[in-house]
Amino acid sequence: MAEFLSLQAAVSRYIDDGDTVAMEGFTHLIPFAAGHEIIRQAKRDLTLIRMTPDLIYDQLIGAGCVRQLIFSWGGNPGVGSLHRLRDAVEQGWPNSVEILEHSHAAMACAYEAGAAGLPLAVLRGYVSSDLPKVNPQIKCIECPFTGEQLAAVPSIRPDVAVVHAQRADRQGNVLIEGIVGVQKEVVLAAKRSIVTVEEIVDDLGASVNACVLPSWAVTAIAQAPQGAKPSYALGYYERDNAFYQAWDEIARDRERFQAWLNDHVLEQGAVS
Amino acid sequence: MAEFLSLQAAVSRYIDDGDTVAMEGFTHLIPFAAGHEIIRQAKRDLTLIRMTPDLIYDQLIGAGCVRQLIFSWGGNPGVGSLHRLRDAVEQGWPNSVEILEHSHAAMACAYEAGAAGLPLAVLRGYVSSDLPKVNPQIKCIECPFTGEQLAAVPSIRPDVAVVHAQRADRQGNVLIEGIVGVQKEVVLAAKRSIVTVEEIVDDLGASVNACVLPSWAVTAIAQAPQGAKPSYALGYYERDNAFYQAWDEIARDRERFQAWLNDHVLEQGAVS
Amino acid sequence: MTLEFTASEMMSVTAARALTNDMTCFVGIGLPSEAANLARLTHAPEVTLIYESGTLQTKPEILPLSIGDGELCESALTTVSVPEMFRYWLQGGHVSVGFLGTAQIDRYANLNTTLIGDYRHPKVRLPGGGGAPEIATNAHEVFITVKHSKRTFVEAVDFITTVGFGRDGKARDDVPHIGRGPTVVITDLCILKPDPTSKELVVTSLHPNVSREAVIEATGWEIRFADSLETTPSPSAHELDVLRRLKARTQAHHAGQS
Amino acid sequence: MTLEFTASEMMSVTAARALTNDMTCFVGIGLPSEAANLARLTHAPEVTLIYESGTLQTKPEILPLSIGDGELCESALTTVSVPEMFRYWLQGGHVSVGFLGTAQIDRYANLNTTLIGDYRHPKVRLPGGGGAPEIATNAHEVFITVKHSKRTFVEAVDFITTVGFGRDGKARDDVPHIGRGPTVVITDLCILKPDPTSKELVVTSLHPNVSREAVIEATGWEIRFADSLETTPSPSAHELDVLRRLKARTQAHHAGQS
Repeated sequence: MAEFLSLQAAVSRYIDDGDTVAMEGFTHLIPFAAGHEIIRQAKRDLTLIRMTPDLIYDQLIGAGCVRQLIFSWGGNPGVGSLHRLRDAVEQGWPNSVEILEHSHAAMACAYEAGAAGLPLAVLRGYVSSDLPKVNPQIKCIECPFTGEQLAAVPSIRPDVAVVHAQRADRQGNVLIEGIVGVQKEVVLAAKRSIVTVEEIVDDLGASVNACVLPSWAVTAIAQAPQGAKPSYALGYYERDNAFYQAWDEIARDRERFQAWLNDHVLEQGAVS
Repeated sequence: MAEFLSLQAAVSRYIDDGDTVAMEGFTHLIPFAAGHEIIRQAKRDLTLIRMTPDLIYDQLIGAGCVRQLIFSWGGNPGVGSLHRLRDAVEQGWPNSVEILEHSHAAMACAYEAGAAGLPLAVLRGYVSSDLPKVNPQIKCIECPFTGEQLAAVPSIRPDVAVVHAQRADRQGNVLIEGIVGVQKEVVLAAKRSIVTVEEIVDDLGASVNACVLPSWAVTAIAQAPQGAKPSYALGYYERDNAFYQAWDEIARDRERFQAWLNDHVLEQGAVS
Repeated sequence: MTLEFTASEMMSVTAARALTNDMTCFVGIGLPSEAANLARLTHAPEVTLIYESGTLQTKPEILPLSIGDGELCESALTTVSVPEMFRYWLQGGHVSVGFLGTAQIDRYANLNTTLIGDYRHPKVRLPGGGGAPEIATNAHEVFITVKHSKRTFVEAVDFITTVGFGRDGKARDDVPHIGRGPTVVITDLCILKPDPTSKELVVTSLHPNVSREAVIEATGWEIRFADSLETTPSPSAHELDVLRRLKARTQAHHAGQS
Repeated sequence: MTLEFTASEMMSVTAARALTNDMTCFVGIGLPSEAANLARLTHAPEVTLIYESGTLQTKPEILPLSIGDGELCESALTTVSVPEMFRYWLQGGHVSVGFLGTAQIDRYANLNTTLIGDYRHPKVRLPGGGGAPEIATNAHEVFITVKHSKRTFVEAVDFITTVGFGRDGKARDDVPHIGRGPTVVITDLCILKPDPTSKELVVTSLHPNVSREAVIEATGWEIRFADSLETTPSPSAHELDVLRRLKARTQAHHAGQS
């Protein structure tokens, strides 16, 4: 059964230095509050997995939490580069970060396979792409029925999954609505999971085939209102597109980034 | 875009003798009306695929439409045997039917792989079972990352998928709610699809992550109110468990079965 | 005061007692479903029941006749697709107990629900594997409940639909990512468990008023009894009352319509 | 009367015209998204737009800044998980057109969105592949829209993130279950199409007031022109009006908050 904890306690108890951590949310429901708590607790040497690293990973990388990044699209959507990611990869600041790069289709399949308890995902992918030349994780298998060569990637089975959701009920069942991304998959694929939620309610109000994570499939739940900002939570608040645009300037400069990190993350308390 | 047709026209136009047809609905939403229309049109030499053959396939087999059956559980749920299936397999009446037998997990994965456009499904299955000894479709592959041996089965890509759903809107988008089974998968995996619906409405009333088949993913839609009886349609009518129990007696005897078929199928018109 | 109860009731109550609140149980239709819901309505109100139709954490008021009755869906936390059920929830490792029935079971707890006789020319054709082959290997452990008879308890099953411990008791040895397999078999006569080493099924508890001879008579191999053979506790009045009301509700419901 | 329009507007309008009502289009963010929604708001109101965030048949009133803005979900027929999107809808063969942008494109329509320079020591690190590698092979055909410049149109891309026709134009030959690949490239100067045999990109239409020299100047290889070179029709007043209002709505929306 899911444990209700403060975000501080959940991050402290379930994320260790050196862990492989997947914080997901495909544009929607990105777990920023949890990311900031990881920065405040100065976790180190993390291997981070995420299809779209986004600002949350730019911040974690700039704060020095990260050793390796597995991803498939690393930008500030609609704006430009992730400058902290580029600074780490290109200049080794604040530390060098190794990257392992996939396509979205392969990572989506790898999460699906992880949730399905399989060691590999099979897809019709990477045909004539150079990505397999630079990512040794990409192999191929032959279909025993047709002889077709198909791409194979290892499934994703992180130590910890971190996601944000709209709400949990008091038994610890979690509802995710709207763009559900790979959130169900990452929670089921991970050894442990932390779910932050906008609110805790008596009744989820879930429709019959809603995306619900049962309490027994979740490790810890922490209430973190507005915990996905500046991304958004359908039914609660909209995406702060202006902040995404402003981030470009903040992140371009190491000192400006550090000042922002101090003011907006390090000197803030945990949300709950 | 889906075409709105009468059930008679849809079956006539899209199901040919010799086709591989998958009529799905996991206990819920079993497309009986469509099955009866296939019987009335005297389709022959069909290869039928279905996880749980149920009464609908017992009727099609007894009516002589079927040459081969691919399935994973062939019984009258909670009641007993499918006597028409047994009579065909054991006595060759009215014609012999070849069976190809899987487990539910393998068939569910094979539908999933079919929808995903893959030639094979990979699962951790059939360990130490005798099923692979009698079903040459079951092979194995080696994971290139871990060396683990995993089961592989060919994906299911039928000529025609037939399913029943609660409703379609006037643009031909289809809503399926409740026990959704493998209905989305079979429609996406098939070359052509026929969807019967309880009603056609202005607005589907679908929740944000509902199981909706867009019009452009469906071939034909036919209105068939109560088209899933004696199975059920959530929100419309309940399962007629008494009929399932009564079927045992009807189907035990060839003559009694034929009389039932005459009275309840052959001498009835199409539903629409 | 002595309560009257049937051997079937004894079996259901004993099977129900095997489940606890912290289990996530993938429930087979028939006897397992009866036992699992009895557990939920008595000592294990928090036990999580999953049916292969996709219904997660379901709480039916009446026993489903089929694995996908509307009752299962309407009382579930949520309902997922069947591929998701088998891939994410079962194969993904989230099921602690698979609760199965069977037509035949053998000395090494292998199950046959495919046929009696030869595959190509069966004497009796049974429904087939359904969810059982992968429930038996992907659930952390397996409970089996089945009526005890010589036709059912055979030396070696005609066909291994669903593996217990294989023909030699070693089928799970060194297989990666496989569950522990059958840990208990509950019949209308007794409780059997696999020997820790040989994996042969051994009687560990006799139900009240059942003799060793009755079990020997109903078993198709030379059945062994545990050194410390126990007597299964009788059903309580509450258990019997809940079971009987559940079955009455169910029968009344399924007889309706048509 | 002559309408005034920018080269960017010319590009968006021309790209939009490539889409028709009967297409199911998997839309990349940025220029493709602008063109696809312009098509939907003008001549192709029934065109089906799909974004990789899982939104099926979406009809945003404003252009999304990211691939998963709330607007996409709220205006969609339904929203599926990202694995389902890539497995069932794209790989399953239900996408007729993949509409992509790029950072670099070469003579054989290969796309690079990974990096400029060497992989281990890049001069410029770009975002990476995202959905494009499999959109380009699993969609029935691919449209590309990108601004024309010598930096973008290179003889051979530094890195093939997403295959057009490979280094030699033959990458799709004899590959099973692969789409036709890029069938049109729309820039702010012209329209290019692959030569039916060699698969080399050839200019088939020049936008109004664009000279051959301007295209030659902006292309990093010796660009060929079709024998029957056309002139692209100018945007209509209606197209320009709809495009400008769409962009104004979008800008006003994204500037809000923070």
